[in-house]
Amino acid sequence: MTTSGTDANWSSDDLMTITAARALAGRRTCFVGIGLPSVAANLARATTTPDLVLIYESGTIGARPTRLPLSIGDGELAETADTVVSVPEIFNYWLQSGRIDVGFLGAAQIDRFANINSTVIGDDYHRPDVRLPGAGGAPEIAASCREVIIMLRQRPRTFVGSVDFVTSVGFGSAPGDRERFGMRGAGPTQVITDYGVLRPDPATCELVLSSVYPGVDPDDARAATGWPLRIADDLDVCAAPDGRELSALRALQATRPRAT
Amino acid sequence: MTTSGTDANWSSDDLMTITAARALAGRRTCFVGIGLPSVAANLARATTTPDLVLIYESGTIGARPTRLPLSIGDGELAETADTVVSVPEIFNYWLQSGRIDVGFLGAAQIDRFANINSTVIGDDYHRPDVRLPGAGGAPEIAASCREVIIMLRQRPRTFVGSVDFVTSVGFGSAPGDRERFGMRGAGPTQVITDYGVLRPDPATCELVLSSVYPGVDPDDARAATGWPLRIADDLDVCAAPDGRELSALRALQATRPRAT
Amino acid sequence: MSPSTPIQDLSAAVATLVGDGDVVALEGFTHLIPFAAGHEIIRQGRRDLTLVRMTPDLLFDRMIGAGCAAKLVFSWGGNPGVGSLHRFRDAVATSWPRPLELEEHSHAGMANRYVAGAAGLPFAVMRGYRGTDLEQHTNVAPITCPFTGETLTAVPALEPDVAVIHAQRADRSGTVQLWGITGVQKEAVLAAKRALVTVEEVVDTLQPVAGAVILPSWTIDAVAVAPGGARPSYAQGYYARDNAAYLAWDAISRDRDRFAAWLDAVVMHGEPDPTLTDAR
Amino acid sequence: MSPSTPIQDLSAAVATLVGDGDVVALEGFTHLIPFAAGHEIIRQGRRDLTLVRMTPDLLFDRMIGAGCAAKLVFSWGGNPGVGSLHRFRDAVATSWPRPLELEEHSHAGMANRYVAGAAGLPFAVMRGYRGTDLEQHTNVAPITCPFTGETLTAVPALEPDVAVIHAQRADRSGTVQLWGITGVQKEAVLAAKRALVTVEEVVDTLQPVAGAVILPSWTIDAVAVAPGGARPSYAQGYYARDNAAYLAWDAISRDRDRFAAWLDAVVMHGEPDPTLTDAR
Repeated sequence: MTTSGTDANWSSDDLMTITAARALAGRRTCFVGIGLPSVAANLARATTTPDLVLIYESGTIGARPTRLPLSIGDGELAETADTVVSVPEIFNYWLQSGRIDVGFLGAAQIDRFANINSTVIGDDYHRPDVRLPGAGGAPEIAASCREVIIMLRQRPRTFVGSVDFVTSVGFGSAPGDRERFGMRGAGPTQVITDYGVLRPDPATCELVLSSVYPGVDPDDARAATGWPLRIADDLDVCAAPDGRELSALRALQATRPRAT
Repeated sequence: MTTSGTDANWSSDDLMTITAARALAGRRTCFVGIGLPSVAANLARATTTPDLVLIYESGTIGARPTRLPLSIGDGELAETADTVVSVPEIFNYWLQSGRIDVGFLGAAQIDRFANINSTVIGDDYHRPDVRLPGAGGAPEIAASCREVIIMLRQRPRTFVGSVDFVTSVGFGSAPGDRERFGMRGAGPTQVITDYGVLRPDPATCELVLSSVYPGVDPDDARAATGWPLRIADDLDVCAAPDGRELSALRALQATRPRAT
Repeated sequence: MSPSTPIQDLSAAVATLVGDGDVVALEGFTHLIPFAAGHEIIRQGRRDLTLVRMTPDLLFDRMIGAGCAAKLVFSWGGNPGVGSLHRFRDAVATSWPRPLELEEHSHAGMANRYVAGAAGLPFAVMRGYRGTDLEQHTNVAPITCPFTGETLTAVPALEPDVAVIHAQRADRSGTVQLWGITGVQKEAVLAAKRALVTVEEVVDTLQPVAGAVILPSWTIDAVAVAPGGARPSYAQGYYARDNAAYLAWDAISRDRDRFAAWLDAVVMHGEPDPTLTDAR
Repeated sequence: MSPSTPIQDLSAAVATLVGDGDVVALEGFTHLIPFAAGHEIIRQGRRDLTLVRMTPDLLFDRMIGAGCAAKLVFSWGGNPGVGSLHRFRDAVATSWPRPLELEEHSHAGMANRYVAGAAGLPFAVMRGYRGTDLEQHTNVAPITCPFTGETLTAVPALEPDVAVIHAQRADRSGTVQLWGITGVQKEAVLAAKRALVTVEEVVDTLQPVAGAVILPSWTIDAVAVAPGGARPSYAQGYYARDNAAYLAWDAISRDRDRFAAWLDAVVMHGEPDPTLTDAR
């Protein structure tokens, strides 16, 4: 799903980023993971949520980058932040305390209950098929933010029935698991893909396709999913990007360093 | 014992301070309690130990006050320090970690095993004869510094067989108690009074009079003690203040604010 | 939190944020003690408060003497450099003006209790209390290291209803900057359900200062301008500690009638404070 | 600690402080990564190290590829903004150049392990690990709050034999100042038995900088001057991150022979580093 809408000057990746930025409307504070979430969070500052407070695990609070940061420790973040605190402090006082509205995460693999794998692909932890970078800040972002938004392109190998390794808990395997594990945030509320948006069924915590992008056939989204994806009865269609969103996104992308 | 040596221009209080400053020779770092210890630690910087690093519980590390601080939170300490850290940090990273050479404490009451009371005088905690200020930083200074030096004028009411309330542990009631309580510092090595210096008997941890000031009758020190004070076989006599020590002390006292 | 009006009048802010029976932490370790806010709490006649402060200082001596407090949580209750807090001692000894429950800790214990509160943990672990009589008279518990078997001490999180601090300045959005000895103020604000900050001044831009603590506006419910609001303690870069005022308090606070007269004149009726060097 | 000669030559300092088999933490969170010191450890042929770093980054990719490490303790092992660390992945997949034991944590877990080490505690308490598969594959334990009964997670203290960091500057006494993103460097130094700091420069007086961390000389065993010692990462106020070098590393590190040639030329024989923008 990397092609653009039929007659549009935007790709599904663009709409994925724009949809994520829209999802931040009305939020005050966002703990930003590396990669796609950082682009979307900065787009939100340029469009839906100018006063959004960006918090990165490097300890920068209230960063206002004028260009896209290449990593969560970019100097631009420190130089434009309200304050920079130590890494222990950002995790303990700011994240773990539950005071951040939204946690914004990417992933390598996600499952039906929104559990995330960023550790290993394959059945044997000690002899993995693919060794991924590992947990980083994701497990505690997923546990402690008031809600979590996940961005990940939808493919049968990445959207799987059950992840090979639970790096970060979405909903475990059933409602009540988060509470049982002592997690105080509500967990993932949206999984934003290049087909549309999945949301958890409140009764079962299973991810359900609830919105699609203009021109997307829900059956294609189902085919891109490694489990029998349910489609919401009230499936809706996301608005196409408007001119302001697209120009803000293009302006942001133009600031990105080469090596992203 | 507030009178001076017979023909000297110094009081026993002066020698108490000077003896304490001498005791800091060769030490690198000192965690300074309020009151007399602060005077002695600053005298040490002017005499025996110019590079002594003074650390106060207010978070000031490496303070070089040009006048005597009135309290452990004096602005002069912050302005002259290498760095100022938070109160949690000073207690956790700097004191509790056991990296400070000497803890320097005053007290309201001390007992035979160098336990300190700064909480209540009287048998009933809930209806005390005298309500004292309380623990402050003393318990952890006494527990965690590599060694502890205590300064306290010697009187039968303040040097007691057993304190009314153990605010800070010296040696508990027997050798091995400190280890049992998980304290990693060696505990009190000297109790400096206005008669001389008491040191713990290594075999029993009981405080023994090991040095007296010039002109002091050890029996007077014993009479000023609320338990049958043992006098060391090799009791020695502290040197009288020399001119440099006295002039440094007078210079320091001249900087003291009125309300000490 | 009131994002639209972070800068408020002190009396309005206290009225909104501090209620009878609340657990109220007023912090500032020797430096930046929030006297103006504490006096406003006295003026508004708050009662049955649990007052929390590592070093009660003159501020809590006044609030205890004024009858605001049902309970005191603290770690060192003296008049620094002077001696005793007489209203505190009178309350302990004679229950005047009302009984005062005490919960006392060491400084390290209090600091770690705030740390736990700020970090969203129910407790903190430390080396301390063991072997002392404090252990039997306060709210701590032994805890065993699951890796080494060593016994340490757990202290329960402090999560005040309200934290009140004084800072040098804020910007117009309500982001606060304080520097010098910064004590446990960050922890107290982040541990509390609500937070009130008085400041010396509001500025357009917070110029960076070495060693400064920044509290973003979204962590604070109200900022009130109170120049001199830390007197007779001090505000580094603004004014020095009024050591003579601490000494003068000793005489006034020893006597209930003198204290009552001082309280009525200075706190309740806004007359010049005769203990302050500036006012003499 | 060597109070008489805090400022030392880097090779002498590494020779004195880092031994075969040591647990060596090299910290710097994206910023101030101690590349010069790490390269010196490679040059000196240290073996069987337990390498500890939250984000292994290119530095540990090189040290692993060079055969220094028996074990890696970490929390995020990618090439930031680029992709994978190929020497790290090769070591995991094929044990080249030697088997590499892994102990992995979350960032929060690693940070709290350093906090415990710096604070002289055997463990730290946090919310985390529960419900994840990490819990079964690493060294953590459940712990129960004695006040609320809630189950949390204990992580064991990290107490490295040596901590190595890079800072902007030191004064002649060896007191160190670093600013910008300061990561876990203070905790790593205070948790370790020995500490080595490389700096951009030594100055007569450390001018205060907002947000700076100060490590007094008596907490550090050796300071070595290494201008550019954090390249290709960055040193705020001195030079920017060399993003192209991180990208260039991807190609070099994919291939064992290209890696070996790069290592021999640049690290072992001091030839200009072709990955650095400055050198091209």
